[in-house]
Amino acid sequence: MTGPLTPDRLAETMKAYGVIEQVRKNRIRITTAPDKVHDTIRTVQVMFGFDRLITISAADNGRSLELIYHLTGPHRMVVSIAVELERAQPAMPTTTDILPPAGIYERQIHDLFGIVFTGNPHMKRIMLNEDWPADEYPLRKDWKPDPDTFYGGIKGERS
Amino acid sequence: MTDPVSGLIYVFIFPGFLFLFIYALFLAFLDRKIAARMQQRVGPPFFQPFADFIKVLGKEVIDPAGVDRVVFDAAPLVALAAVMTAFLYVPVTGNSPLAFQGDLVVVLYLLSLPTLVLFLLGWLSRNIFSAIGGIRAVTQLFIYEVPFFLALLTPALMAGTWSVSEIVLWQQKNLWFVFLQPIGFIVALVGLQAKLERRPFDIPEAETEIVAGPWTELTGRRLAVMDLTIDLSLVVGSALVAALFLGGPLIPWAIAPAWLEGIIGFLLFLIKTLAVLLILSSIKVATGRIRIDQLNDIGWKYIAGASIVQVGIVLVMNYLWVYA
Amino acid sequence: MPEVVIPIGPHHPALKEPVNFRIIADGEKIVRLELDLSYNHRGVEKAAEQRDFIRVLPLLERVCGICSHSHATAFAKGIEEIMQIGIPPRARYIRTIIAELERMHSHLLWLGVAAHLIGFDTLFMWTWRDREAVQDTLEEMSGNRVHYNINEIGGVRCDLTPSQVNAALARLPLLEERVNTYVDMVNSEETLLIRFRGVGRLSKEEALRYGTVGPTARASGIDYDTRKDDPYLAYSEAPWNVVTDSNGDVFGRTRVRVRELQESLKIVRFCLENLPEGPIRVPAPKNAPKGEILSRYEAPRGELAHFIRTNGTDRVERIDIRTPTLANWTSVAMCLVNRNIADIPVIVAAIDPCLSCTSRITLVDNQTQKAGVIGFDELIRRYRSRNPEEV
Amino acid sequence: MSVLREMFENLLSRPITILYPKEKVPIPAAFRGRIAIADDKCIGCSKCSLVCPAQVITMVDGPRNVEFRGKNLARKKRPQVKLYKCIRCGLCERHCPAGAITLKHELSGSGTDREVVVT
Repeated sequence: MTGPLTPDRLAETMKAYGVIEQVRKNRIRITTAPDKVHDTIRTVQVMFGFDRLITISAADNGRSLELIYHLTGPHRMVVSIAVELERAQPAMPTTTDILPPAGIYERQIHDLFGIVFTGNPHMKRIMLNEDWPADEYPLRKDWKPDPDTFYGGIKGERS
Repeated sequence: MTDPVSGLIYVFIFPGFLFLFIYALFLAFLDRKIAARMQQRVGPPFFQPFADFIKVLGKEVIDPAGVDRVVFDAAPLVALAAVMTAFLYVPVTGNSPLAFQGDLVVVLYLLSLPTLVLFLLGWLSRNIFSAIGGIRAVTQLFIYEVPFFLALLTPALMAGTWSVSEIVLWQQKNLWFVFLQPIGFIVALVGLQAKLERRPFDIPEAETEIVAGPWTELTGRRLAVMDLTIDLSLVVGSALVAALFLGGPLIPWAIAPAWLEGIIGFLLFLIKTLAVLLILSSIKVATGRIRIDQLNDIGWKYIAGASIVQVGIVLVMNYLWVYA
Repeated sequence: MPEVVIPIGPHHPALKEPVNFRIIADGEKIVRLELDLSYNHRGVEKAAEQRDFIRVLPLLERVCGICSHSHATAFAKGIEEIMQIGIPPRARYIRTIIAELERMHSHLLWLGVAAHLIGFDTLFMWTWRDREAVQDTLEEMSGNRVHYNINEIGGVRCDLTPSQVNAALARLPLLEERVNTYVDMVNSEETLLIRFRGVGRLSKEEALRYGTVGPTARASGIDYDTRKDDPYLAYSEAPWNVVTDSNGDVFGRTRVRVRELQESLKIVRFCLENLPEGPIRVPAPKNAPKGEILSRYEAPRGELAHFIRTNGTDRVERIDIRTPTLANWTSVAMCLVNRNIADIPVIVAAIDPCLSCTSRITLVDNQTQKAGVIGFDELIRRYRSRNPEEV
Repeated sequence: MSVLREMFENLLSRPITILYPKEKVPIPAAFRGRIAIADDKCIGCSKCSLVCPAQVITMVDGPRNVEFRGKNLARKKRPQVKLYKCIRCGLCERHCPAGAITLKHELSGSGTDREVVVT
């Protein structure tokens, strides 16, 4: 760790893990493959001291489902590790063992997007009420509230 | 008692139940008004406690499932009866005609009955919150009971008699006990605040933790009666402390017409109980609730210690007094 | 007493908003707990995808009652960055003033509620009386005490007239004096100390590991404050410093919040006194170009992260709101174990939970006592076994 | 116990709470209250109904000619607001070019029929 961390020094070492792009003054975005996410986060945590997970955001861009891990550290830089999963069978190894708060976000993303996180200790339903149909994931683009089902007490009329 | 009519009036009308009922509601109003004004709020109108009592009396009585209705109705009445009879022995306009040797112990016993009733109610209502509240009520009872009794018995020790009226007579001749036993006075006030389960010690009905403790399942007339009991015991408690430490309703020099002395005695009684109430209200406003284990440490270390020290001092003074 | 399950249920006097705890207690000690949220989940993120940029701001303001300006500003500043339009300095100052006024009214509200939870109603009445001065200022500036709706893409909806500025400045001295009394009251008042000190202690490593944010983290010595780390609006120009504390317990969090009140007062005074002249809005285009941004904002409860993705239309393709309370829930669960029941409200209130924010996306604590699912200590054992050098 | 000193000061001073029906709280200038539509200024451009987040403004036909910035227009439609569904956010007032729709200082009151309409 020679001297303060600079974006290009981080970009340099992380080149091995995937496509790098400089989003803003202090932000790096790395796009990697699903199986490499775990050790990308590991190296970033250990080598560059990114000790805090800001959030895991999930998005559905029509073609595939995307997951972005945002981490920050005492040097105030933000690294976003993005990964793309195909729509049919979205699955990801869990990161709860290295990021305890990740257990929270993964379960919420699982409820809303249906991305399965293999290895998460307890994949209990958290967000949607108990009688929510199991295979419906509301935040996917192709999900529309169909009028006659009952969503937790409210008829699914179109907003 | 000379003739039955004045006895009946004494028990039921003047310094008896009717006066106690009105004065209790007035003190409850005053307590809430002082607390409100200290927090820069307007506070309730003077008839608010009476209106609450009538309203709650009229509310529907809900029996929780599987609860023994008879005992659930009877328990609050037992507490009410206990506190009312305790008031008969406290001197209001001069010595109470019913006084007898040892009525101080009777009053103290009757005053601690409501807490036991609260525990019974908590346990009876089969609700987890009231069970915990009941246990906390009894735990608190054990913590403050010993120092409270000690603090109230030291005046009896010094006055050499076990009757409240005779203690008041003794104070008429010599100094008030508040000057002779200041520590006892403070411990008595703290104990009274704990007995009435008021702010720093309202652990049993801590509404932000266990909903309302033993009071959770009380509805309708049961709640009205229990609330009235707590207001009554506020009057009885402050009257007792006023009698034992502030000299009660008697003035040192006698005045010719007997009825004038009675009136002045009654005014003195009012003033002294209001003074005690002011102290209790300001304690209530100035503090927040402490936890049951903290009460345990404070209770046994400081309050019990203080009352034992006070007893020691009184013994020494008695010894010197006798041989001086 | 055998192990007893106490439902501190969705409707409970200690909780301002619906959250459900199933506490497994042995006597007064809490052995395990199961926490379940999402009782007022309203699908704000799905609804936000169907509204254009003008109509989405009032919706985002209603994500949370107390930090409404935070959500609107975080979204607006994210979209403005994607559109690459710079808002005029006057608009930046007005947004900062409203943001800091909201932080003050949120912290004063919290101080009152925390005092009420331990039964100290006097402080509750006094703090909420002084909060009225902040609320009146906000109502004069924006027309409403809660949902100010002052933000727009490209600037601010209405201007601050000189009379409003002077009225606000006139209220500051009394507020400063009152806040100073609260600072020494929090440090010296025995009734607060006895119930707050040593309760729910979080060490610096634990706070970092559980991902706590805002005053909860700063009370354990972590100096993360998005206003300093990633300056936005007028925070780089105003003279203020990050407030941290070393105690880490509820007492530390109270001190941090009360001293943050003093900092906010300094910022508001600075912004009011040198409010730059000039326009308050810049005409914003109807559609936003394709792009994505992680817009970070320091809400009263902690760091708020809006992940916004746009696809060239006038609507947002995806908005992922991670609220500060969500990040703090893990630390609450970890602090509650083997504490007293009497401490539940205090510890829960210490992170100043804002459930309507969180319920939009929720969390359940990761220790459930159902059969087959590992309990809390087992989780920690597995965590330690996997990376010995970490812990 | 600094609390004691302040408590007894308060005990003797006037309470700060305002008894609402007798004393009224002053309403600030920017207060957003009941919605009001000035029919003479409205040019029927339906910008308000497009902008309304709660979508409670519907355009009903109301032919009238209106004088706007020196020109004389014959407008065809005018706005109609469901009073009890309006969230009083002030966006219509902000986006109306003719300043026809404004939020007054009175409160919108309450009622049972949610479809009550203000024209």
